[in-house]
Amino acid sequence: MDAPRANLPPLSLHVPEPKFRPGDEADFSDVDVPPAGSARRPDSAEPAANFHELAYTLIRVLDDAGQAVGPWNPRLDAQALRKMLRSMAMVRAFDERMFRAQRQGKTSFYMKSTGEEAIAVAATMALAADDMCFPSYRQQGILITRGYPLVTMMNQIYSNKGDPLQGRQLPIMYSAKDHGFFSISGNLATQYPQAVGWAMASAAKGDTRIAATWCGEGSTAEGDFHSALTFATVYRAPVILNVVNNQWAISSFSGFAGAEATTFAARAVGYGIAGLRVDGNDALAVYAATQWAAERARTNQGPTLIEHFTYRAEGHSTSDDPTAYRSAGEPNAWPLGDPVRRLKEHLIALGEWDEERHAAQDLELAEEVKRAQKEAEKNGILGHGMHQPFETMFEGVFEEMPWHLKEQSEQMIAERKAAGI
Amino acid sequence: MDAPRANLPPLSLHVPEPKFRPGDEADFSDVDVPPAGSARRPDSAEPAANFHELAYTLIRVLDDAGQAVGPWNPRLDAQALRKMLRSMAMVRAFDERMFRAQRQGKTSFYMKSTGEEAIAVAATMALAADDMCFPSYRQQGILITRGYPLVTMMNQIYSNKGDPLQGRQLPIMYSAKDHGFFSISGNLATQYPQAVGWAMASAAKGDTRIAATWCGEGSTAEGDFHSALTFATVYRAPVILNVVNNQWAISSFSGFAGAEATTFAARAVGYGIAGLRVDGNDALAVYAATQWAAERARTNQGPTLIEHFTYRAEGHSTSDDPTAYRSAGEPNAWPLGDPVRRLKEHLIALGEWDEERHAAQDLELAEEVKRAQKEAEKNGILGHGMHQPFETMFEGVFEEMPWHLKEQSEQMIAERKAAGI
Amino acid sequence: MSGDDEAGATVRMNMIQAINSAMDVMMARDPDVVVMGEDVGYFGGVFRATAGLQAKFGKTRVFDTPITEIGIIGVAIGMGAYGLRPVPEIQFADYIYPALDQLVSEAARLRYRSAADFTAPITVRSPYGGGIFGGQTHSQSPEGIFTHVSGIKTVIPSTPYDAKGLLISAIEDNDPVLFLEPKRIYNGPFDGHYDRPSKNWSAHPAGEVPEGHYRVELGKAATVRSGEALTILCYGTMVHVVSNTIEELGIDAEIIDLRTLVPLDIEAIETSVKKTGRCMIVHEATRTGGFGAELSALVQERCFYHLEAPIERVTGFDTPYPHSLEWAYFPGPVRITEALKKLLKD
Amino acid sequence: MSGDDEAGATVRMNMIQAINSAMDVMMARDPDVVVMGEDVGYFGGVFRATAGLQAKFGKTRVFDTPITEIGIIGVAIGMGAYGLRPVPEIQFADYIYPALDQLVSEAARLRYRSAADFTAPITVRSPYGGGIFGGQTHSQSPEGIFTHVSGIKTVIPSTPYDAKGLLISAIEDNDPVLFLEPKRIYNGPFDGHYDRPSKNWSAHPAGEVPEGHYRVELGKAATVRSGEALTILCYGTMVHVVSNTIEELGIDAEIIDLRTLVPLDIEAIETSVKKTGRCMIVHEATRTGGFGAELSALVQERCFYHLEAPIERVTGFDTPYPHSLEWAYFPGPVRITEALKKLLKD
Ligand SMILES: Cc1ncc(C[n+]2csc(CCOP(=O)(O)OP(=O)(O)O)c2C)c(N)n1
Ligand SMILES: Cc1ncc(C[n+]2csc(CCOP(=O)(O)OP(=O)(O)O)c2C)c(N)n1
Ligand SMILES: [Mg+2]
Ligand SMILES: [Mg+2]
Repeated sequence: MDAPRANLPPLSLHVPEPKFRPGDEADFSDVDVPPAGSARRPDSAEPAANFHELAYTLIRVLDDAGQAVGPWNPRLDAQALRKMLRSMAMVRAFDERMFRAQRQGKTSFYMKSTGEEAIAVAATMALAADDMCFPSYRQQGILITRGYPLVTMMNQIYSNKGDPLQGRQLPIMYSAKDHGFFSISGNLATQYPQAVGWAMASAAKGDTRIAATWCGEGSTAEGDFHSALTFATVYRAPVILNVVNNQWAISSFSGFAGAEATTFAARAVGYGIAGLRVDGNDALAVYAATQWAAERARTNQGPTLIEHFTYRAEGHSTSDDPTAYRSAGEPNAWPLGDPVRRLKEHLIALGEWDEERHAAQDLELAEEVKRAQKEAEKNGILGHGMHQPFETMFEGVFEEMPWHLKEQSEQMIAERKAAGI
Repeated sequence: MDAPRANLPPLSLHVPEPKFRPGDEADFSDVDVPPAGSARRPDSAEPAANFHELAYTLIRVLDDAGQAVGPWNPRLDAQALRKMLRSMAMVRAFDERMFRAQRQGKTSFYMKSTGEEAIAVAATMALAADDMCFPSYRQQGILITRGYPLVTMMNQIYSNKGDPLQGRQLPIMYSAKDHGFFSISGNLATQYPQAVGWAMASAAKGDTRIAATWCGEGSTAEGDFHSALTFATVYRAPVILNVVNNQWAISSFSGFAGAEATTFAARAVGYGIAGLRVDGNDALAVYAATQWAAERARTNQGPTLIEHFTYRAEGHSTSDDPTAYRSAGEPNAWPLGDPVRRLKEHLIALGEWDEERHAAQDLELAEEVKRAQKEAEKNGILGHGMHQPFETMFEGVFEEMPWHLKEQSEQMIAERKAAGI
Repeated sequence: MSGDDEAGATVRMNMIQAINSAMDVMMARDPDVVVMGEDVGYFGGVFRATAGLQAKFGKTRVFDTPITEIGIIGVAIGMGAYGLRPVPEIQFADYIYPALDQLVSEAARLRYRSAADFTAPITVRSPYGGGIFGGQTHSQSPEGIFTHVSGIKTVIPSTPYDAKGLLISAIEDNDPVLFLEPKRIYNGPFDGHYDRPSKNWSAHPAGEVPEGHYRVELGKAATVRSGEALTILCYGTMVHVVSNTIEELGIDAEIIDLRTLVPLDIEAIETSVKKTGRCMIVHEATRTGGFGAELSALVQERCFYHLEAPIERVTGFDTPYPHSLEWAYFPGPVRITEALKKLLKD
Repeated sequence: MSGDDEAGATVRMNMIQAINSAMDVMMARDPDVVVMGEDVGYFGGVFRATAGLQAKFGKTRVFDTPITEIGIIGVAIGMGAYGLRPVPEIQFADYIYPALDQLVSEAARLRYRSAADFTAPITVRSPYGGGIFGGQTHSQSPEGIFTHVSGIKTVIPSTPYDAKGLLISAIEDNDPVLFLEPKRIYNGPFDGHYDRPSKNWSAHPAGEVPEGHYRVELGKAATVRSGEALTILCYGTMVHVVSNTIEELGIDAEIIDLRTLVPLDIEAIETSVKKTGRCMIVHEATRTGGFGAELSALVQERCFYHLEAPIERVTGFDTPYPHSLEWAYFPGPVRITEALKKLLKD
């Protein structure tokens, strides 16, 4: 290496650093939170170039007093709001229980979506029941909102005899085509171009169904994200591209995905795609943005990217302890609050809900989850013998089993027999 | 597949289509060409968010009368301008000759850069001699500007005994570390993250050298492009990211890379990176933008993406016949003209050049190229026996040759001997 | 072989035309078949394999794509999940690597991980192999990477007839298929002598191709020549190089064209090697960890007591494909001849 | 093995600590060594392999990266071209596929295609293999894909001592090295009995590791146990599973821990198999086209006349890694025992 030229200042490498580390007091007062209702709502047919500013603000509907305000207010009736609240609370109850099940050794792995319940639940409510979702691992809210049986989810988590995926997948990597829920992959962001492809197919066929996909802000760095946005803009695919910016990717803060320089909604601007930045803890804002994007997609105006600004309130997964790398005070200091609480307060402000009913519902949901768990455990828990028959391991690699898998299957059975197990 | 819901209009797939196909008359009157001198020139230390508009305009210096105007005028002295012109004309002469050599069967492949000479030549002149370039296959102008021997380039093209790459690479896939020219890859866009990595290393070491990289607009769709921009923005890497938008990627027009929805410079906006859109046929604009970006990089302000708007005046390569897919009239109808002619006219307008000198220079350059070709052909042409010794095939896979390559090498020699060849 | 009423009259085709015809036939029969890839639309592909298809079937069924192999395969998987039957082209097999994650972690795993809730019935076509002075990045034979991956089939034709019949079977197959096309023999069977005039398919019996629909079953090898002296396992371009060399040397070899690598026709291999007692494997891909290694392992596991000499592998060397030394690299007649001498010496 | 004055005192380390120590030692010796990857910085890696390094060497030498494996490898190559010696981590080997093009078309080819004008002296670390209930995408063993690629070395340690010495050699090597870490044995040697209490490295002689600098040479296998009855070729976790099974069965096997797959220690293999006349190959990766196929092919090519029985492969099955049936999938004691019976039966 040559010595630096004396007449020029040396270069230096910028390595991002989050504001708070363990031991620091978390202070989010510099986070810019625009007032609810302040973002304009363009017509869903407007060209994306006309509303770049929506990629740099926060679309918010629920104000601090629990009122729904401004042009993005979806004006849902109380029944819909209560269903939304119930689904979100159910996600939380489910997460709590399954997290505990993992800690009790009943399965190998679990991932909560605490603090992010609005993003999956409200979006799902704004979609048609037959629109196809390509989620990441943190949108269990889609299944719950669409009424997928809790017991079946748990069977998958336990990899037991009742698991529709035959114990083949890591817990929470659900697949439920009849509920419009694509098979979750362990590899980040691969679902993004797949969602775009599904949407392109739907468009090519003159169908009316659209696709929606989700990935974390950390996952936006993958090449798949870029391919997806490129295909989406080129063919004006009827797809909603959700980026869940919960500010953490395991131990890496969002600065390592580029958050220091701009928003994630701004990525859309780079492709000429409609981009919205939404308060992800405001269920009504999530609903409204999704509804707008769905309308845009369904009228052949093409894709929308929605950044949901939120906060991962708990660890990345059961394998993670977030206090090792971030301030323990962050979850509470986080200014956009708890999505369940905010929606609850809105319903209360509307006179359509009260604390007692909420507490009763929480109890009821906990009971429902517990009942489902008992039911699921009848089918077995991981590693306790009540798994799928061994031969199933060789099925489904291909539609028809080729000779080499048949041989391997027979070999396995023979070997186990010979060994007396 | 379900039938489309009757109450919703059917979706349809948008598949881009270029404006002209063979037989059509090319008419570019709808291409927006802002007047030279109209784009503002921010301070190179200004935050990228302050000049988004520069990603959507065209930075132009040379006006229709051959005058250099506006804030981006780099005010080069006549000597520098003449060197620039000479290098560009040399690239063209070299391309002509080597294209013909391929047609004469002297090698397997060649790629011209006709119409794009300014992009490589002017940028190189704006860089320091020891800045590292990570080019695509259409920046032979870098080597020529930096004085790399024509004979050596030709030796590479002929894969002959004098080829520094020992006949291992496809023609034009040069490598010349001592001229700050990274080994060209056949795989598109892979050089993009590599350039960012080199720049990051330079920054980490407190060096003063920066990196520059080039790829075609078609190649921006690759995942590597996105990884590169993500790393570049995160670590504020001292790198210049050039996108050569020559509007064609083999037979695919730029709409298949996303040009219908926005510019390629706009990609920068999506990452919060400085983005400039430049008249790529205006050598002074290319120089000025590169100089600005280099200053930005050298003062730790981070990366700049420059879209060079140009036109691929000839076929993709010797394997391609563009009249099969685009209007034969396009190259002439193209409104930004010929970069060599435009720079020549500027020098003439300055009183620093004239048509006679230009014609004489063209002759002289053609002679120089011809002389170099004769020299190179002494070392052999492809497929005519004067190649590297056979054993060299096994060298350089690893620093030290492992046993299996030694065995294979010995085997080859023994087999050829046994066969009497 | 054909076994199909709809095969129709036969005409002369080269391999490109046969491949084109397979897509043409399938697009006409099945509205869910779509063709996509870099330059495959208006232009009809850099090797012209998709010529005329866009004009015939329209832009929503035959379209150019952005240059992102991740996207091409990822989008095809999504289309497959919707219910289409995409036939994406990767322009050169050397450019399949950017898409590897979508192929391996997604296409190949989707049926298994979702217990058949979703599948990826895609056929990835890609020209592969050397012999055209394409340099390191237009010459590779990556089949050995994919044959190691559970959940994807790998098919390699050696004649126009097989190319069409196999491609139709691949498109109709409900699993992802990698369909590698030996570009050196697109226009004619290559005998391995690069310095002799090239032949075209017009004189070859398998250049006679039905115009309509027929299948060549996946997973079935073809015995190109019956013989007693040894068994030669090969596929793609090498089938012709081997056949010609054997003919020139007058050796009574049994030549097996594998046609499908996964699933493999193990029965054909086993039967032949047990008969001949000797086995040679020929492929163009690099040697270490190539598909020849698997073939060698299988043969010795299954025919151990029948083998009279070590199994010989004749393969590309373990180097990148060197541009100027292409013909020294290529496992051609010289190398096959020497290997035969060794294998037959006692 | 060490042959180095700077090895210093030995201490007890598990494999993670040994790997951490290798990077620590190399970073202290060579200012050009940098460590990068997802979560490797402040947090020290999801397996803690890089714990403490950022605090010690600073953020410009140890840093977290965006989640793009293309970028991690591409950037590392660029840094290598500058003159650094990057040690990128891919969080799980299952996530190496997105980076395959940068590894295969770039890192592995750079020296060759540029005639050594540029090189890629990078060491890609990645935890691999199953046995931790990681499901299909945290359990794979992709070494067979890379051993087929010319220009990249593949190294797999089986003990803390070797892990450190090999990693140091890999970092010092001027070619790209894929360094696969058998995550199942990070904390202790696994005997293959998942239902017995797990052991740690404290009782194992190779858990005794010098604190300083020493090398274990790349390309050299280790004979874990000398024997006469047969030769067993293995690496990574399988070394311990095999050793334990052999001990339990009381078989006089010669066990060879390959340690480096490319370049392979062919001499050690050949000498051993010629002595024992029988050979078994054990790996966790899927069978078809796995590295075992290459080993089998090489052994039969070189030891044909010494072999008394067919070479046996004991490998992962040709399916994705099934979450709940992990222990039926894993090539553990049961399967090794049955294969031994077959191999030794006459
Ligand atoms: C291709 C790939 N690389 C790395 C990983 C390991 N990994 C799993 S989750 C994760 C973090 C993802 O963060 P983000 O996208 O922000 O989603 P979040 O967990 O916050 O919902 C990483 C690095 C992976 N699963 N796949
Ligand atoms: C990974 C990869 N995919 C595909 C190709 C084949 N290919 C070579 S050049 C080219 C077009 C590139 O167009 P563009 O980026 O616009 O550059 P230009 O040729 O116009 O300079 C294609 C598709 C390749 N070389 N590498
Ligand atoms: Mg996140
Ligand atoms: Mg182009």
